[in-house]
Amino acid sequence: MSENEHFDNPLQQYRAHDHAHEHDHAHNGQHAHKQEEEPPEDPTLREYPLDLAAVRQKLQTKTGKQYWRTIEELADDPHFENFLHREFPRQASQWDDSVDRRDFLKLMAASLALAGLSGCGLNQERTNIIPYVKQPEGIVLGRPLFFATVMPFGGDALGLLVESHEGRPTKIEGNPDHPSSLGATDAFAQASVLNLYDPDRAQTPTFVGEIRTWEQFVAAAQAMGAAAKIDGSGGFRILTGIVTSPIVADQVQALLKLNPKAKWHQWEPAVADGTREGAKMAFGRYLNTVYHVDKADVILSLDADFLSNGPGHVRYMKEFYRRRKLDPMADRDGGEEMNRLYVVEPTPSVTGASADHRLPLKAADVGQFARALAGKLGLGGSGTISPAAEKWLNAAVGDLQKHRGSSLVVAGEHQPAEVHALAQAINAALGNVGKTLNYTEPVEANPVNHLESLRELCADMDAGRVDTLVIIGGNPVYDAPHDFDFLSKLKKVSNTVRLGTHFDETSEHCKWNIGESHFLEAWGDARAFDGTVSVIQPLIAPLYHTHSAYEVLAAFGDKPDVTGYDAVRARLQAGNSGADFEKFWRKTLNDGLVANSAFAPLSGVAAKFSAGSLPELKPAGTDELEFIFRPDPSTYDGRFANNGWLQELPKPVTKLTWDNAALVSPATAQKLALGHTVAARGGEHGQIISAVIDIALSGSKVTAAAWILPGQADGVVVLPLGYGRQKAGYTGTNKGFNAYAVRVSSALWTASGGTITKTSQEYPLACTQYHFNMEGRKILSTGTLEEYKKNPAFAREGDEQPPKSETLYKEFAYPGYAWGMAIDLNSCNGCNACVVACVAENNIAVVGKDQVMRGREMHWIRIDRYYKAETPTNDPSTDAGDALANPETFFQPVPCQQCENAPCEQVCPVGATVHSAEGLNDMVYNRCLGTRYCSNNCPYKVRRFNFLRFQDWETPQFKLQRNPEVSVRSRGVMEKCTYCVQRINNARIESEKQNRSIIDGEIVTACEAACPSEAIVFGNANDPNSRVSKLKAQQRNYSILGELNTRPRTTYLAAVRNPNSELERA
Amino acid sequence: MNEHRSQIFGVLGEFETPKQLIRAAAKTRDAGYREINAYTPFPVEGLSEALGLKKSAVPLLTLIGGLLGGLTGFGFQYWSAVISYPINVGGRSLNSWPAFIPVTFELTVLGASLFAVFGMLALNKLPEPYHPLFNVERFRQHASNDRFFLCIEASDPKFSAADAARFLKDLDAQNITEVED
Amino acid sequence: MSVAPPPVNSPEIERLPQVLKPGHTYDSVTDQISSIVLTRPTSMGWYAGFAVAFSFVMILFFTIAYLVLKGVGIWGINIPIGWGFAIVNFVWWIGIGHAGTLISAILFLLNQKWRTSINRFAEAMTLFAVMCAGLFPLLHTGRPWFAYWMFPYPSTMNIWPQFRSPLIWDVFAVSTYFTVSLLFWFVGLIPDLATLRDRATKKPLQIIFGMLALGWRGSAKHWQRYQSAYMLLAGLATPLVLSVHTVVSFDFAVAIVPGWHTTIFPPYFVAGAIYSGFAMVLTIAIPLRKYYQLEDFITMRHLENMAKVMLGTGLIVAYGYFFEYFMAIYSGQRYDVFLVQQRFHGPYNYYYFALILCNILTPQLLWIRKVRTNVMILFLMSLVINTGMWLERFVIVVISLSRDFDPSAWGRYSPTFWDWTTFTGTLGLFTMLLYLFVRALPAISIAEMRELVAHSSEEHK
Amino acid sequence: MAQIFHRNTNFIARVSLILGILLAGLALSGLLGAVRSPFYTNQNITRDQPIQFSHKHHAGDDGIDCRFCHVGVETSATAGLPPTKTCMNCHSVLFNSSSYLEPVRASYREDKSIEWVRVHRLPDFVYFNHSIHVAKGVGCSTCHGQVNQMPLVFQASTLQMQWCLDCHRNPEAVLRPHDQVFNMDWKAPANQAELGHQLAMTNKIRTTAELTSCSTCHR
Repeated sequence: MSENEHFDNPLQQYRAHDHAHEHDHAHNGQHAHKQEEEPPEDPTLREYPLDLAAVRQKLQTKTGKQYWRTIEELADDPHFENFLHREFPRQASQWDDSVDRRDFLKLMAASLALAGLSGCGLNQERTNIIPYVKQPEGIVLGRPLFFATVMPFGGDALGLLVESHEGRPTKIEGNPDHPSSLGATDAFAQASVLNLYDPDRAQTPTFVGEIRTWEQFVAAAQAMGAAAKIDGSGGFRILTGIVTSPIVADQVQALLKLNPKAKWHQWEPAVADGTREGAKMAFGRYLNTVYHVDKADVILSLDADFLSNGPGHVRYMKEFYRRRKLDPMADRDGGEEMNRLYVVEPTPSVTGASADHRLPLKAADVGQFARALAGKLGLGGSGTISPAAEKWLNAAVGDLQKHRGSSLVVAGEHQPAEVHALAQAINAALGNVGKTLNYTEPVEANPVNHLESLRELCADMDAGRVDTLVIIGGNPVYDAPHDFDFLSKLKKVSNTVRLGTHFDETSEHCKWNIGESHFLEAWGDARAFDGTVSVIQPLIAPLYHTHSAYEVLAAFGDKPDVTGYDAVRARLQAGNSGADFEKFWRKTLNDGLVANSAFAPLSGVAAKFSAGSLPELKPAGTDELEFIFRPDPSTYDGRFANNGWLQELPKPVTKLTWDNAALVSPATAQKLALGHTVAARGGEHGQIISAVIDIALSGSKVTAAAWILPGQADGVVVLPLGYGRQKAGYTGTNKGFNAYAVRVSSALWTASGGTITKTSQEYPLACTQYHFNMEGRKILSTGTLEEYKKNPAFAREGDEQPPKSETLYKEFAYPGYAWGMAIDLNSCNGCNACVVACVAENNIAVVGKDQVMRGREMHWIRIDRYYKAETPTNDPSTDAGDALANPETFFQPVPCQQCENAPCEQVCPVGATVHSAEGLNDMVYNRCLGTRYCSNNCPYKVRRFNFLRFQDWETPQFKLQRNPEVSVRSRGVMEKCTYCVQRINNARIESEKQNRSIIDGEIVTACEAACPSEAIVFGNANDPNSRVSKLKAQQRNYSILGELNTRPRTTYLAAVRNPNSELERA
Repeated sequence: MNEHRSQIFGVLGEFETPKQLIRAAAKTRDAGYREINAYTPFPVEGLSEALGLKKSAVPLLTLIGGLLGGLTGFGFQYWSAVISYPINVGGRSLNSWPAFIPVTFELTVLGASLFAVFGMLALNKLPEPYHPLFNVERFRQHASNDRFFLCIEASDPKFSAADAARFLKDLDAQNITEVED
Repeated sequence: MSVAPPPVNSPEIERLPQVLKPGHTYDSVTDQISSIVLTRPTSMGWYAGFAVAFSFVMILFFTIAYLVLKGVGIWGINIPIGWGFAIVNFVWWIGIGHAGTLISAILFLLNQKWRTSINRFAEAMTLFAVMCAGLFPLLHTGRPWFAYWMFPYPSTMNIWPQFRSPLIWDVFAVSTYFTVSLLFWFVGLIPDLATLRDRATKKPLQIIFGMLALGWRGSAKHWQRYQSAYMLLAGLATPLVLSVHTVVSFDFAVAIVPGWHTTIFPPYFVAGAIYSGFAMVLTIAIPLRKYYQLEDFITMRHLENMAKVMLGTGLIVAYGYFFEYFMAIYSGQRYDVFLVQQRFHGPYNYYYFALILCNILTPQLLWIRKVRTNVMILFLMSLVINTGMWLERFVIVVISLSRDFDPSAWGRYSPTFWDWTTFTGTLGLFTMLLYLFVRALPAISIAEMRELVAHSSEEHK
Repeated sequence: MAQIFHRNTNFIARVSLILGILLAGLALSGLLGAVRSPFYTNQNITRDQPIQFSHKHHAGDDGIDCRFCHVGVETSATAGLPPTKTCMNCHSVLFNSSSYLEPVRASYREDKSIEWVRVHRLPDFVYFNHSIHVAKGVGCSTCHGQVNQMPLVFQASTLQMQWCLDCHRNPEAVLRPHDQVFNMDWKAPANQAELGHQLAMTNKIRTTAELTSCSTCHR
């Protein structure tokens, strides 16, 4: 991205001054461009946004054509066309009168409203250009603006820089200044921009299904509030998820002050109480734990997927993998020893895949393991574990003790409280506190035991003690423990108010429904995992009549007309009295966080509990099945069910899309006679037919597809949450099975006593990579640290890449830039952030389950998952399963390799794919004839073909999201990774205008930008000092299938594991 | 034959076997007739010699056509890949001549064949749907089936209808006819 | 009608069945063959057969319409298997298209008399097969309406076709092949058209045939040039035939895909082409001679010779299969070894076994004279071999693509309803054109038949 | 008349044969010509604009610099069309009662955009960037023609790919000194050859290979 003007406030872009882009020459890459200027005084922010009736109507009638960059000049409505090609010149500065947001909204309104009208796209046809009447400043067409904001998620808030084209947020990047992001993002954050444009969103307040205005709601809310106050019986209840937002918390407290008996309940289905209660158990109070993964030499994870899940995981991932870059040059912390990770877990996780030693144990046995560990460290207590595990444990303990103060034990959030308590105790015993982890005040505004909180609410509702229930977000009807029978109890409440993104299972049974604004639409604030406060600043006025949690809560209070914007400012003002507030405010918005608002680490927090004191725990039965619930990697707790990007995203380990499945280990599968058959259509790259099983658990039943997962602990059945939605929207409804149906309060995360019966039915699953066997080919190169130290070039062993001289033809020279990419397999854990980032940046189409099953998904970068296991077969349901009981797992991101001797180019009959002078393997969509010969001839199979019209050219919302810098491919055209050539070109143009060459790091591809582990590095291979050249210079560097002499520009650094020699010998 | 005839094209005689025809043709030529031609339902070996026809020019044309096709073929490929729009295709050098051979070959064959066929037609002055000989009933019925005709044409210097007819009679040709023009 | 030449039967060809049944005169030959076109009434059977073929053509048109409307996604193709039925059928049809020109050209050069009675419809078959084949490269593209980009024309984009691509070679090879075959066929037809012109009784027919005959009147001067042109065409067509399937095989051989990238393809593709071509000639000749009582002209001798050719080419093909396997093993090239093993053990092995059965085992029966001379068996065998050759192309295209370099990208292909309609549709098109041909033009070269009559009468003297 | 065909058929047959071939050739070249003609490229066609704005008057007679209205041209991909307010800068004072300018005032008054008719249009898959061309010394008039002579603007060039390539293959022919870029009347000097060459040096114009790479314009 060549320029990122970084404004305090998007709505203020109109008042930006000319130096807006004099500045952007200076900076490069990710770095936000700070800008000092007049304080924004935006009266309009307080105004109710202009009526979007027209827009809404248009949005509801999804007619119209694709208008963004299309290959063929497809018919577009001329007017609309011009809203896109609309020019946004800078205004001469003497004309400085405040422009209110109306213009902006009108632009939005008009562009949406006009989307549908049809026109003809003939060359002759007359089209119009529609300039502004009064020009909002700051916007320059074709120059994206970047704004800092945060995405609140669970007990965390991820710092973001959001790219905006003419007022449309199109792409999300990480905010380098923000502690939770450090510039990276995860798949959810990348995909969240699509939620904004989700056409199925709740769009207006309704009362028992009838459209109401916000004013009418406010009136009603006031009445309810007043009534509750008068009544005073405490019948007024608020149900939220985890709240880290200070203003929301304050608002709730304010309401509670008004109605002292009223209660605030919290329920977050996918975040366990274990963490909270564990802290309480250990310290007698709720505390927040912050890890310093980069400081830890040895890490033991007790079923903790801390690299891909839970607060701070993006940061932890960065910190963790910075300790696994084997090259001092690449290692920011200067060549420390590589860290070592031990993982004990019931089911393979992203974290487990990176482990140097991994031990599959039933979830319940993890508790035993923790106790045994504590015992070994002399903290008292003991656990019963298998001899094998014992040996494993001894090795781990030895290692931990060797690294007192530089080790770290992390308990999984789905483990019960005592495991967390034990972990705290163990860390204390190992002297890690204050070194590899700290304790701070809780990030949650009001930490409570969510299960108990919900239980209480349900009881009260049942007893008729609740007359007004305000449900903020969440989706309890869908995700509450099913023994609570939330629905029937909800029906007993007379006044129900719901704020929700969609009209979902819960909304259906609430009287008042308010559409919830996306975090890119409304003002707010949130705390990050370490307590850092950030302002959620909107980039766009709400597309529909939606509102934020704060606004809805405020409606019940005494100041219903105080907007989120005021509240946030007011709170910050209170926080920093005096000083130059406006300056502070601007800086806050600009940096995307309130300077040093992170909680100070608490000192002298000692675990006051002894492992011995824990009640005895009987080991889990060996042959009885254990069912565990986990948030799904794609839909999380179900909130992302309607997000096409995530639905089609192959889950990191299983590579399943569009469905969840009950995961079982190969051995268990054999016991239950479950198997896979590879379908004739699509086959290994698309469609696997799996057995359907009936699960009877906790007095309830659910039918699910079974999936055999190598590396899973025997006897464990994983039931991923977040699927089987009944009212999620067009994309998400009726996908997969609903694990909540068998989830009860007594066994929220780990359940036993269930049975599985195989049914006669079969179910086709869309799996993008079923073949995990490398067939002994030189595709992914791995080794151990010892091997690496002995022979750093082990990756090139037996590399038959012929010397450049061996050719009839003379080599082409690349005198200028030579773009290249290096991917460090040692840092990739398959988290998928890059895949979604690529989808968002390059307008990649979602094709749907049926097409994925035919092997036609469109992702430009795929992450291959291989098992390092000597198995002759590729079928986990056979005896080879033994080899697959606990295989080493490796991930390999594969984008277009940009071969210098590209096999694809030579066979294209029309020259639609040829080389650029900078060595890019150009794909010229508008020249492509669609013979698919190039794809056949591509050894890496990274090319993707538009077999049908995959792009959604009707839904106007999706048009708004698309990146105007990238052509939207039409049917019948081949496409593939271009190294984000649009970013390259923009950077080049900027540099050329200044007669300078492009600075290393000035161009960051979408995948590289998103990657939390810095596994992907792009740059100019001709510049010996560029990061990519340095990586390529490493001896671990090799190219896939080098012997084919395709000379890929994308090369890989071999994965190196750091196993414990003691366990090795064992 | 009826009156008010225009001038005639020639005198036509008819034979039953190729052998007879060849013999007759040879004799006629020896007799000094030059503008003579024979008509047979299939190519008859030795006939052209008997008629003293000179070698056909078709092979030469074919050669020219072939060369033309081949040269343009390669020339164009070279021009388009090296001169008109030089671009790096998969690291192959601009003039990847080995890859240009197949098309060159095909175009050679194409050129040659077109020249051969259309050359043949042109030299034969075809198409020629109308011809005086078609005025002769028996010619129409048998020339393309089972009879072999010899025609002494009026354009011959020593031609005279009566003599020609008589001459043919001596060669025991049947159904001797004067062919109206 | 006066004295006919004495009936023919030369001693030296006594042993073999003749290429022309004795007792024929110029007139009888002319009469019997031309009558099919001119005098004989069109039979119910013809109409019935035509109707069936036509309905399949309609299916083809519907499929094409739907295809252009929706895109190639209606077929079973995917990534990695980007080519499916379309290319399989293309190669298959092209292969069939080889017999015609080959028979006319090579056998003509070798002066094989038995060619005369089969070359005409063999050539016609070639043309129709190439038409069917030509459809596929066009239809299988994602955006067929831009297919003209494959031809070098001065575009406003200043871009030219990419001549390193075998697909461009295909375009030139196939179009050249079609043009030359057409010329060859038409030149051969001219004298017969003249005959039809002269024998036709209805004015419109006279005019049509007259125009097509270009005023041919059998002038000796014309015959001289005609023969040299025909001879040259034959000489040109021969290498052309070989080149065409060589080029088609380059589509695969030039690519790097394991199972494609092999030097043995050109020769054994050509052999295979002739193999399937002759099979198809038999498939057509046998019913034809039966139906129109052409046993006099298409004698047992013809059928047997063709059977021998099939046996020969069949053995070459078998050799090809063996060597493909051997080379892979011998080279030790990991991917090729794996690929050839896949043919036996992979998900598509039953296709491969069927292929071996049809193309290698069954034809061995042809060693037996009884089989060679049994019309029914020959007919069935021709069908088996056609199927086998189709399977061969399927094995080459699909198996290779489904198991190439990167195991993570391995996939599978299975044809959809629309794959089948496209294929059967072209079968219909082919048959329909044949029906029209036998009805409208002499299926056997009359002029050359007369030559045979003359010839044998010479021998008799 | 016993013969099927009349004498003349010979002549007719041959002539029609030759004519057929000729016509086919003619039709083809006609087609190729048509796509290069204004009929297809929309060259030299003036459009009816809501206000008959005269560049001749403003840019020519009044000598207003292009950038006064087209402010994006040096910084952005698109040159930019001025907002109504830019017109009003002057016309709130000048001719502020001329009925001719009523649409402008109306637009400003009613806050409704003036809908100009587009004159220059590139296909959507072409990513043209004004700023870089201007920065490298390609003058406005090189592509847009002498707008200062146009009462109503029309498209001066074909805007076809081959036209783009002409320059990208040989930029020296059109390069100007920076101070001349916005000069509408600039004529290539006699020594354009070496001037262009020397400018290409100083402005670091990229090689032809780079300028004619596909991804330079297509993404």
